[in-house]
Amino acid sequence: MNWLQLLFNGPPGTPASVVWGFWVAAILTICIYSFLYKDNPLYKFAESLFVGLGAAYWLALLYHETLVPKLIHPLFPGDSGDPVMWIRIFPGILAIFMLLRFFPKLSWLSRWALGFIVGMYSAVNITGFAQGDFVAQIYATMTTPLRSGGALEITLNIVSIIGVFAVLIYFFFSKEHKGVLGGVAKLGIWFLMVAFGASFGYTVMGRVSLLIGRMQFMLRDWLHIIE
Amino acid sequence: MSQGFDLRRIDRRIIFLLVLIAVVWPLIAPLRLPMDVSPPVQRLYDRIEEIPAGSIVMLAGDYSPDTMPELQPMTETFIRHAFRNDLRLVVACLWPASPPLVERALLPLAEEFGKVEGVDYVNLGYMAGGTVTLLGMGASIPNTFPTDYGGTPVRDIPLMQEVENFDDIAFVMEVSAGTPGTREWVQQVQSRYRVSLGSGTTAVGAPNFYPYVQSGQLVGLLGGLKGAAEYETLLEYPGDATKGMDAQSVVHALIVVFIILGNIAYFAARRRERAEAR
Amino acid sequence: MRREIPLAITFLIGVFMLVDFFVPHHGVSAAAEEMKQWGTIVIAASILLGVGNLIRVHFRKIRRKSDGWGYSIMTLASMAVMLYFGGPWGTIEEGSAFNWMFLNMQVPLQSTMFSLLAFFIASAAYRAFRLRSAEAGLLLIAAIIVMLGRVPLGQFLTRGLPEKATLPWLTETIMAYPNMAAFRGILMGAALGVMAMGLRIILGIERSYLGGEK
Amino acid sequence: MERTCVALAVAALLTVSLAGTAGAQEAPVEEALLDAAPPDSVAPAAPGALAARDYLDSNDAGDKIELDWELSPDDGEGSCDVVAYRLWRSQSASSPGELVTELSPGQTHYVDQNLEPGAQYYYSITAYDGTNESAPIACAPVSGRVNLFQTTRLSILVLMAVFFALVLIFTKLAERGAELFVRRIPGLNAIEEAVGRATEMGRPVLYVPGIGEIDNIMTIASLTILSHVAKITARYETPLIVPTARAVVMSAAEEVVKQAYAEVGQPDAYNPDNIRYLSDAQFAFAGAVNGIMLREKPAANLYMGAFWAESLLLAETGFEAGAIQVAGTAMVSQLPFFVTSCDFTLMGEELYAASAYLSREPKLLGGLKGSDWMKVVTIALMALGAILNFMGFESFVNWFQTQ
Repeated sequence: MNWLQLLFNGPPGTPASVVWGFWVAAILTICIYSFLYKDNPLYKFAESLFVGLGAAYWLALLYHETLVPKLIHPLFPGDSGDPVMWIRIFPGILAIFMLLRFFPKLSWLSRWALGFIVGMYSAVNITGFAQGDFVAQIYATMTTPLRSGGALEITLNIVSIIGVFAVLIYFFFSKEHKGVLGGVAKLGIWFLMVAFGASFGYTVMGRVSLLIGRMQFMLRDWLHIIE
Repeated sequence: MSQGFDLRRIDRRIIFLLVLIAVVWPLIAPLRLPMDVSPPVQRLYDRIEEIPAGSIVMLAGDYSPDTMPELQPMTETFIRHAFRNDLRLVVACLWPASPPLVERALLPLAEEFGKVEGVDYVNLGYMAGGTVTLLGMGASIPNTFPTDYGGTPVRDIPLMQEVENFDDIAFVMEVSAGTPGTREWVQQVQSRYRVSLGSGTTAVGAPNFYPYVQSGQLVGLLGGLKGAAEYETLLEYPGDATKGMDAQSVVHALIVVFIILGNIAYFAARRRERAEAR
Repeated sequence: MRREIPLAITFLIGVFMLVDFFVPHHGVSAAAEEMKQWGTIVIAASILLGVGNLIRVHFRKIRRKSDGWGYSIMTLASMAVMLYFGGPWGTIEEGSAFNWMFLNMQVPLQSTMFSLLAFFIASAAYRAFRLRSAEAGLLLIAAIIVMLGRVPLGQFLTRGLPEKATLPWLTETIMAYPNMAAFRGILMGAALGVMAMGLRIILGIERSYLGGEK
Repeated sequence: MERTCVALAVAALLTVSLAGTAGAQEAPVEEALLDAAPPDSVAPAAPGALAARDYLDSNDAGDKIELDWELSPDDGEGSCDVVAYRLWRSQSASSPGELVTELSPGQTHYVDQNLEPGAQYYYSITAYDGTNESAPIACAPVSGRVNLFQTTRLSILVLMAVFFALVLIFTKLAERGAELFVRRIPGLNAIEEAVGRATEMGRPVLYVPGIGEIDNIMTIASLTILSHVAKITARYETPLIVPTARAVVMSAAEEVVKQAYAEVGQPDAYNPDNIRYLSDAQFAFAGAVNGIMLREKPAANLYMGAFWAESLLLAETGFEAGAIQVAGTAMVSQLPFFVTSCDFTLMGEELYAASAYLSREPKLLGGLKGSDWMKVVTIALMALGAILNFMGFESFVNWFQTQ
């Protein structure tokens, strides 16, 4: 009796929109889980809803959070008292060029905008990877502590330096993997396999966590079975 | 081949049902297994504890609803940690779905700790651009995020008067589900602008980031729901992550059993086939 | 000219951003900062392009009445409703109808979709993950240690043992040493790959991103 | 105690930020402040020594000055008198100049930005309790130097230059037709064996090019390998089924397969119905491919390209159906599932190497060879650095520190 009260009205003081929200969410959740039995129209319905809502959400956020503050407001400040940022005309033109992709006759202009962002991202990726993933990792490997800490820790540190070398050699393609090189490459595979095992375990953990999260919603927020 | 009961021919749906039971049962009847804390989580916690009260820290929310069960507890616990230690908080997101998710954790906690929007915290919302946005923030956060999530110009926000770029940010907590995420923050912000960076990631991503932990590029790392639960333990405020740990344990055990049983069935069948072939 | 100008833009902006990384002079950094703000705007336009494409695909499906076109109507209709609440005239903040749809429809749909994987992974664990070689064996053993050691169960199973024999310690050791080493190697190799690709794009050697000649 | 201290600081900051903008609001806030802290006429003790220096060790545009000071004895645990530190900046030694900022108690560090490079500044700091200000603590004048190069990033520039030179040299060599040796990737043999088995059994080959877009480099590498596979199946006259998740990838795959069939002189054996677009949606795609596996019973399943979570759905069904499976991807999170459920897996860079090996395209070969030799340079540097560091010679190692 009390439980039915909870199910349809929520705990005292809960606004109706929240309770309704839980119901809608729960029904959609069940629609998706119906896929586990087999592919069916309920699942397809939920999936198509998901695609549409996701696209609309993204559009709205882009407009309110990026285009208005960065482009529309600077060019058309209205009576806010801000000066017009004329320089933003250029990215405005590039943005329009980008959208010309939809018009076959003018779609070649979209390459200008594409050239701009591809050039920028390429350069930014070069410096970012060079500093954060390349030189910083070289430095970190060189400075792996080999003098402080206990014997076990030092051994493990030496093992990890060797591991880095072995993995790099495994991905070396300019010589046949024979003899010493082959041996080191083999060692590289072992390191990779242990890492993939760790990755496997963590991925299982992640997927299971998502299910737990959904069940916490269903059992607590919707059904009020658990605290 | 056809003789007797073949373990390999179990209907998948029976496996699905077993998984469901393994999740639901410990949620209803908790086992309360003990919780240890791993070094990367401990280091993250310790680093945040060192930050003097009043400092400005940043929470970067880069995730979407699909990984919410893992990452929302991290967001909640970090905000709680920051407010408890009287740190002021700036939220910035590179993923469109993040601002409302962070807001959901932020508003109740602000009320609980009596924090004032615009003075103690601000949610700058979402900005497109990924890596380039990060570099823009390195030059100027107000220019990169001209308004907050609600549309208020940042120059009207008292807290933002003290924030020009990462030089004014004592610590960044990056909650990351993918790209752009932890990797981009390390490459573009931590490396380039000397920022103290910690990260909470999905379990799927966590093993990739251990090199950054060893090199000190990340001061600490929360990996998946377990990382979140350890963080909750350190803060002595058990939440959803801690409550999920029993279910997590049972399902992991179930999957280990599946792997072992599956392999036994496989090798038994192979031996049988070989015997038949002979 | 239709290819030369974009290639020139790519080259100039690429070189300029590289210079910005190494040269701290104000003249460079001020211009570079404005460029970065432009980058966010143009990227936003490219996302618009993607969403526009999606709309076009579904319209086409409906027009041609191809397989499952009814679902395409559903997609476009739900998009229209959500945009009605969250468009330029609407509001997206906490408490709005847009926000309600996000929290109660999009959040459960997306998070449930990916939680299906928990079931699939369990089924694959039973039916497909095999010790088919020494390497796969090493992988599965490491996986089992980590799966047990990363949850409270692992601590419970090995309680009372010396610290360095417990599953949590073993797990953290695997993560912090062999796992770290392998991922560092992968990281460095991948970094070289990305850098070589970036170089080819900036120099115009790689131009497949511009699409076919039209 | 600490809580109230910060609350006071916030109230004080509020006064400052509201002052000037809204005169009418000044009074109530001021009153609130008075309620909380009875007025006193005793100024807090001054902060300790202030130090100012050019930011980033002379490695920036010269427009930032970094300041550090010691807390006032009245800050925090003391009598809780300090509600803010006030930082002053002037162009002359005689006047305190303008207020730069107010900082909360507990802070000992600030970076002053957007200054004029090269100009000389005099800084001073005071402790402030809401009404009274301590005596200022000043420091020696300081100026920021303009720099044209970030010297801490020299190591990045040098290593980048070496690497780029290697890549460009090898690319040029490849263009000129030089024999650049790339070892044969074992995975390629596995692919050929799998196709051979399918032919023997008279069953089709299934080739899934991933669900990445056409601009994904894994998809591009996959199409090169697809061309190779198509040539073998064309020779053996074995059906080749290619399901795709992206319309553009489908048309690219059609081109690739058609051309491969033409190249080995079997243009008529090409069957366009076997190159299929199934669905953009991840799980729907996986479901449809699984349907193909169960209905058309391919004897060899090849998964090459960018895969996400659908990887395990595909590999599981393929394993169940008893097909030989060969996978290749650089998606690290999916590799474990392929390794445990496929007969052979091309891991990470092996996928790209296989595509360079097969296509002999100069730009791919140049990148591959350049990376290879850069790895050798890197290993040598790391080994040398680790040894020198162990022996206590740190200057070599420190050159690689970029911060």
